Amino acid sequence: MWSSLPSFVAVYPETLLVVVASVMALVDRWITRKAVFTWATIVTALLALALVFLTQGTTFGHAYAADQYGVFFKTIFLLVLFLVALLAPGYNQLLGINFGEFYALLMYAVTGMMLMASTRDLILLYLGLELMSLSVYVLVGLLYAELRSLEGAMKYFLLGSFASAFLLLAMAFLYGLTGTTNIEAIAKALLAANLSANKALFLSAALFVVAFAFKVALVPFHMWSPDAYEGAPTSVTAFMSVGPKAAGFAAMGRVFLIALAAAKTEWTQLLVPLAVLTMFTGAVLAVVQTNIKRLLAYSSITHAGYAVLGIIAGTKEGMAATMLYLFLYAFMNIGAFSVIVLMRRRNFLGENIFDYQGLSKTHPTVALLLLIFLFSLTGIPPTAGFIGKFFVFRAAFEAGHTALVILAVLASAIAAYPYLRIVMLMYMKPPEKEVEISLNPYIFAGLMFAVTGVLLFGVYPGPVIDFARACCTGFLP
Amino acid sequence: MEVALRTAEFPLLSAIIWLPVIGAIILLLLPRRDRLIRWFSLVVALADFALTLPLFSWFDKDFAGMQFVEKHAWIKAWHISYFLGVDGISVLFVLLSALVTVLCILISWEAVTEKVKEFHIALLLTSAAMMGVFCSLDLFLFYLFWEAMLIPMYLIIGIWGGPNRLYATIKFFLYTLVGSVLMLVGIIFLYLKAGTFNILEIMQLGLPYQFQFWLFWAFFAAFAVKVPMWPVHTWLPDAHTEAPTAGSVILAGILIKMGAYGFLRFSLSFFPVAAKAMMVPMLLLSVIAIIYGGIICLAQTDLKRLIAYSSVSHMGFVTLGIFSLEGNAVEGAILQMINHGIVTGALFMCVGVVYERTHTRAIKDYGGLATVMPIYAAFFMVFTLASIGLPGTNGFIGEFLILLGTFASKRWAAVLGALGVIIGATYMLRLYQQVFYQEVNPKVAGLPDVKMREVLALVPMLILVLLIGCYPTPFLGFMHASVRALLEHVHQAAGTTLPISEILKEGLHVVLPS
Amino acid sequence: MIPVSWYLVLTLFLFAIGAFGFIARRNVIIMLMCIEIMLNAVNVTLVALGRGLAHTTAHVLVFFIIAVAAAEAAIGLALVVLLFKKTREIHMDEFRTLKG
Amino acid sequence: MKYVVWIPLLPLIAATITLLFGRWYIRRQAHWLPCIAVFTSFLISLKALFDVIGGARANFDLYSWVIADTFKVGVGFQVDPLSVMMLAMVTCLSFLIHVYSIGYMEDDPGYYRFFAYISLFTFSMLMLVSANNFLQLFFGWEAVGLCSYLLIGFWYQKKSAADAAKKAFIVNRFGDFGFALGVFLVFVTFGTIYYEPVFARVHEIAHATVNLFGHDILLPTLIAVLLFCGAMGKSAQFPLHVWLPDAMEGPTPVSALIHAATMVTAGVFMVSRCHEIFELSNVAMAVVAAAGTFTCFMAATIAPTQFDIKRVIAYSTLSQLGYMFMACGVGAFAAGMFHLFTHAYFKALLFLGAGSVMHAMHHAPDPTDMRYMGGLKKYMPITFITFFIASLSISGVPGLAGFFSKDEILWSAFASAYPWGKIVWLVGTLVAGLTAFYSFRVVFMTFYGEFRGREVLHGHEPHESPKVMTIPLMILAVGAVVTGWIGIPHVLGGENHFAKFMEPVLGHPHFHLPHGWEEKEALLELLLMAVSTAMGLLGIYVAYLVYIKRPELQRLVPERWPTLYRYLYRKWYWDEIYHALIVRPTFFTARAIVQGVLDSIFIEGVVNGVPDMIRRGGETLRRVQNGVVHTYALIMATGAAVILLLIYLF
Amino acid sequence: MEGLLPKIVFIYLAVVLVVTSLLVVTNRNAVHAVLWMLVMFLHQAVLFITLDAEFLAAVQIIVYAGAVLVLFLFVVYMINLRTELKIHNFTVFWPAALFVSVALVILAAQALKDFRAPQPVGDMTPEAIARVGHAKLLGKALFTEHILSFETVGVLLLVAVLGAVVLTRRIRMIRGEGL
Repeated sequence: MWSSLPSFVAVYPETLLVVVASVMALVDRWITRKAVFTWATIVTALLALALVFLTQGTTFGHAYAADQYGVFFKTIFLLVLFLVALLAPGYNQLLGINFGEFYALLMYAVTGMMLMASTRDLILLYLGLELMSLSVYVLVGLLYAELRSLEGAMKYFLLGSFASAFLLLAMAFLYGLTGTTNIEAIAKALLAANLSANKALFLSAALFVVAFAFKVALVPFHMWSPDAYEGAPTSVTAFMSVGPKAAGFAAMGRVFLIALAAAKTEWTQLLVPLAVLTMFTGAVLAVVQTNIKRLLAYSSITHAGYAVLGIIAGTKEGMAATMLYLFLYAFMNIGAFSVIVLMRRRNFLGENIFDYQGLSKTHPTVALLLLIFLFSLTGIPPTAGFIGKFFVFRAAFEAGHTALVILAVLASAIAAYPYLRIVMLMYMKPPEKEVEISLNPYIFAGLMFAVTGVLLFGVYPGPVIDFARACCTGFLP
Repeated sequence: MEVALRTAEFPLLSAIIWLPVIGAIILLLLPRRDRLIRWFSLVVALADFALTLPLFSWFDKDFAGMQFVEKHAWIKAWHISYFLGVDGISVLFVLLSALVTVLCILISWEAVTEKVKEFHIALLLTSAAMMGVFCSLDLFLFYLFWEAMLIPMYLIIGIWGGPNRLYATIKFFLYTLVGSVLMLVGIIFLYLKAGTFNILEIMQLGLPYQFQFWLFWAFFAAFAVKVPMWPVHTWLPDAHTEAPTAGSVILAGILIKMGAYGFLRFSLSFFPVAAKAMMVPMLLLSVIAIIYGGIICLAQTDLKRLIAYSSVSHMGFVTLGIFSLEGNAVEGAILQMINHGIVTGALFMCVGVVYERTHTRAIKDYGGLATVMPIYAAFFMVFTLASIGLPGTNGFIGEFLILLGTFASKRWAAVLGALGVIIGATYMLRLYQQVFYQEVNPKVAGLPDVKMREVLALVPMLILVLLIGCYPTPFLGFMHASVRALLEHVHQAAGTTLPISEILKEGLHVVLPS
Repeated sequence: MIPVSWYLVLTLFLFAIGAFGFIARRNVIIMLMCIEIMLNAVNVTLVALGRGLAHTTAHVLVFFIIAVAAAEAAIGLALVVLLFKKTREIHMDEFRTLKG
Repeated sequence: MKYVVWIPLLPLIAATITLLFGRWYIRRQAHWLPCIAVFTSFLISLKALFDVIGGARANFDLYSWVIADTFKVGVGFQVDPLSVMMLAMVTCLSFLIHVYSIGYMEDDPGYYRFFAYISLFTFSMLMLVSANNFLQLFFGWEAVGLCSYLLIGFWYQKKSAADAAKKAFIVNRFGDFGFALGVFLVFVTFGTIYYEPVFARVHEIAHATVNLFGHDILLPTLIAVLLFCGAMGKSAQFPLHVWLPDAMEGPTPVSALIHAATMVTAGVFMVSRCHEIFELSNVAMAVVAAAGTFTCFMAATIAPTQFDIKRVIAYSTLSQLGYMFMACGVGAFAAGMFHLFTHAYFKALLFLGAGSVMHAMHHAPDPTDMRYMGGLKKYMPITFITFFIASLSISGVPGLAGFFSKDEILWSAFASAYPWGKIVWLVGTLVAGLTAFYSFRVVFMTFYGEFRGREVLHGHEPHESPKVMTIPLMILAVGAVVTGWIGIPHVLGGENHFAKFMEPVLGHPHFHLPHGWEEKEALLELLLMAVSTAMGLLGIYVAYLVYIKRPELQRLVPERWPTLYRYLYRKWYWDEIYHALIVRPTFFTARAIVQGVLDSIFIEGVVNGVPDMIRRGGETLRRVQNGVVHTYALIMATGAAVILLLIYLF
Repeated sequence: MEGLLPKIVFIYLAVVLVVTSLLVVTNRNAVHAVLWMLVMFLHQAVLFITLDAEFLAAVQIIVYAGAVLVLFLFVVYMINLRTELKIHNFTVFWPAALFVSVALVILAAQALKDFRAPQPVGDMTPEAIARVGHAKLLGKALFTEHILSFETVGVLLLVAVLGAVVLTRRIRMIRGEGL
């Protein structure tokens, strides 16, 4: 029993975000210069990042620890926030999305994710997840003038709540078995009570698998994601294709690798078929898409399939691989979405892949950037995508999942086709219609930042690999 | 096999690899003035070629190990280093790559008129990646270059290619990607076993046979597609047919050599026991490629397609030589790779010359060209003869050594392989007759003969054809020490081979979750 | 004392009924209510477990679940109203513009 | 004796210069350089010949050609009686034909090309005969094949010429296939392919066997038969003889030089060169004898039915080559070489004579058709006389070159220790008669009787050829008479210098006379000589009877035995048989099976089928994503249920 | 006898909960469904009381019955679809849904046979509740151990408010949106 309040140092970054978000939401009506919000978000993201590193190692009671594991994920989230803040202004301006609310909701969502990444308590994990989810539901529906935005939000909301119920059930059973919601304590209790062969524990693990599989969009719990991605404003799609997914993986790492370490064989066996299904379904479905947002949605499903390989490996290397994968994925995926954002005009969606036909002729720079992002998504060296894939495959292989890796590489070959198709349209077909693109400095900076990341980490990933591994060292034995 | 190293004082190989990349970056910044761009890339390519010349003269032919070695730590976390070096097996390919790049720029001078800047950037990047493949002594670095080359090549075929290029590029890309990713699995496995990507260290690993067996096939997937071996050859005719001339020349000249080079550098030295055990299937596939590729040539009606299928047949000779595991044959195979690069590259250049004038590749649209374009016909004749393997041309030396060596190791393979020589003469002469002899086809009447620029690109090839044909000793001289060391390594490798059924059972055991 | 398993079975039944309703009912408001049923099912278990363990955490969680459920209901109903205003339709299976 | 290097080198230089600059700079003067080069080569060859007669020998490498792992071979020269004889003969004939061509090719647009090619050919042939290893032999072997290809297809605008060139090359490739394998086997057996060490150690493998398809085969047999495959191709022996008649599409000097005098005899030369290997194997010798005998007979039956003057001579060449192989097949290699030597002159003469006739007839649509000739002797006396001499020589009329060489072959065959000697003799004697018959058939149809070609010549009169053509004819005519005199057998009081000269290289045949005749060897030889001479004279008489005296007899065979006649006229249907058995099936396989089924349906089916499957799978899965949120929920719940089920499965 | 009464009470409550929830799920009329749900919540509150969780029972009634259900009712009335009564209110694949739900129950129940609760770990014994009071115990836990979660819930509710405001605020619809 505590006699005094714990130190709040550990949650300074989150506090900062919440405060700035709330202020933004409040003053939205009175500030007409929208750039202020963008700048505020960028500065906040950078400040929060600095705080994340400064508060590293601090704890907040038993519930929360700003450990290295969390630091890495928070870096990803803030990176995502930074990139999305850069890509959003033009698009939001064009479609009349309120900057203040938009950025506020983004920051709330990021707060939720950060809580998920650093939590040591299932309750806080649930609340962080809900905070993130609720913010994202609203973000998806922000473009309520468009039916598809609302429809996407509604579907995402319904299915998300449905999945939350499974998560709660899983947590309830786990709590019932161990008498605690603290993640480390659960692990200890499971070992102490020798529950590693208990069917009820497996049930709980299975329900966790269902819930997290929904969050990171593993097949067959992925079905919300193409619809939500397509319906959402593209700036939000960019955000939710990386952020919540990474948060889901962060939570997965905490729950599966720490809390449920005793049932590792079981949840591994549950995740393996999901991973295989995910990689192939995502790849196969991406092949037949003509809407680029939807295509990237399926692509992100496939990528989740790869990322989960690191969790399946269940080792320090595996977790580091997943983390690195997500980090690199942020650069390339948001980069790709930035280009899609550029295509949008008031009366022109610019989402059909045929809209990209001949882009290399009309806008060579943009086409080249998209080319690089797409090849990175394909996993062709010397781009970051290859490094990520390599690390993940390596970790899974090391953990003995040979067949899984072979299937993964085959899936990656199938998955290459949709990206190639877009490149093909951009570079090998003549332009059919005039496509107008107005680069604003923000998005240009974002694109440059992303492409630099993709290429730099493609040829010199050493430091970031070391970082990811170091972040896992304290996390896993 | 302990591989000796000889470190370079000057980072020559790095300079060779990165000069085109720097050139490409500068090109990116240059204004879109076609003449400027062409001249600039030509200068870069020539400079790069000039840089490779010291390799030729400074190379110590008696030294079996790696020379011009550079090694720097790169990704420490995975023990990856930036590790370059060449030996007698790879040095000639670096030279050839540089030469081919120069020639490709020359032959594209007028053929490529759209997106000139992009074209030359892609060309230079391809060239850099190819040379990187041949110089890498780190498996990761190797794979990086190996895959990186796909992107510019994909663009070269897809943007500047023929009418059906989209299908061809996708096929090319996916085919090679499927092969490569399987190799990636193998590479990861090797890394986990060896704890390093250092090729020279992995060579000494001495894995048990069941591992070697599986890894052999994983690497085989990548190399066989690249070579291409039967039955994974069908991307090649499509890619060749649709590629612009420069693309075809690079494909034929260098790209498909990378597969055979991979067999030599990796399959043989990493998995010697498996290579020995898989010798017969490999020889069989090679023989099938030779004969199948030859026979199918007889049915072709498209100039480029015919030459492409002939590549399948010729590369069958190369793999035949490699997997005969006999010194003469392996040297012959390496020489034959160079030869095929020169000859088939030159043939594609020649086809490009008329294609630029007529925009048709159908054989029936030609006829009597010897009357119309006699100089061109003479060039084509020499390359045809080299392709047939007439003594005095380079093709003969390679094929002869391959068949001779193969005969010493597996007679039936040499006998069947030699049948390919007959078929080769049949389809090439048939082609030559239909295109150059007989009455002048009105469609080609009055075509201008080759221009100076085209002659300039073809003459080096012609000289090489005759030089290697009449005096191959300096070229073969590069290889003796390295090939001998390699084959000693292969033949000394110990390991009990298991029956396939046993291997499969064990493999399933490993792969399936318990 | 009533065994914990009784509560667990009750929970399962309620949860399954909620899940069935969620999948089977077309009316989006009913679907939302079904989610509430599912959450309440979990609450039953948690309270029972909390009593068995004599532990406050379970009760805290239940308290939070109720709060979150309220927040979810607010967002969900807001979306329902918006959708209805736009389309005069509350049957979720009629919304099929996003598919494939 | 390093100077022999210049013998092949000079023609090569001439050829290269002519080829490079002929088109623009040399043009009509293209003949000078090759002629001078070949003539100089001829002089050097003569010097070499006299040096060798004086006892000099040489065997040296010019430079290392190929050095691979264990395989080392150079470009080298072996100067011994055999090669020096060939050098002298080739340069001599080549020079004469060069000169002849100045006239014959006068107005051809490809003038420079022609001289470059035959010069190149001369180089190749000289490399072939002077080689000191198998690889260089093979180089020459293929190079002459190339020149033959280029020259047969010299008038490439004509489809028939292009076809014939291609056919020659490809048929030869079949032979080379065997030859190359033979060389491989030599290398694998001996570890080297230089003649000297190979032939020195050849007796070590006399009894070695090699297992082939479950049968033990004598190693020398295998080597010899494989090498002989090459000879069959190059020397147009059955079954690879089909290319030679078609090769007549080339200019006539080419036929004379390549397809009569030199290149086609390379097979005989090679067999003689390797006689150490052949002699170790009775089977191989039998194969050689059988191929020679059969070809000899077959060609002799076809020749009388043909009307194309060049074709008749081509078949005659086939037949004479058969004689040479008959000699080799009974171990009389020197006799074979002797016939090769004499044949070169009279056959070249026959061709050049025919060329001269064609030159006269060149306004006719088909200047080779004998049915439009006749009575030409009064228009072109020199041609007539030289042609007549050559025909006498080939018919074996005593005193002329052909008589001596042919009789030596027949005698060697009859006296041979090999059991098939008698059959060879019998066929040889029979064919001697046929040879005389068809040779004089040509003479009578061409030069005697009335001129039948006025309507096709459209008023042009046939005329004698210019001096530049007739002088070579006259020189060759001398050769057709006197070359035999260097090999006059002992029974006729000669010394047989030729055989003696060759003996160090070729040895001498083993005789095994019939029982009871051992003492009366000379008598027997004379008797046989008489028989063959009688056959020859009989042939001439029959020809005279049929083509001068009683022309109606010409229709006898076609009307009495039309099937037989057609069979012979269509050259035993070999072309048709090959077409049906090899060419058509190959192309059918290529188009229909390999291209049509295997590649496009089978392999491409898989290649395109997998992506199609993926696409179709995608389209199907796509329908599951139907936009209805309940479906999604149901699938989620089902997934959850399946996952719960998995708990029990594991 | 002492053990029997709570069991009877539990069985009653359980039956009512299941029946009312089934009625919610199956009822054609949304208003009726909401009302049945109210009944269900009330019974659940009673269940909470039997489990010594008085404060939660109060929250259940105040928040759920009092606020959330009213909100639902409000929306139902606002929408007020008459046609609702005439058309299908189940999706076509409801049998599949039923099957899956039953399967879930069976499978989970099988697994839960293994369920073993640990020994009591906390201090929230019935005696403590009786002595200190449920609300106070809960409050103490909330404001000490779970303070961060509590704060998070606060933010979450803020987001909910903000979200609801953002979504329902009427702003100019963009013209020409046929998209």
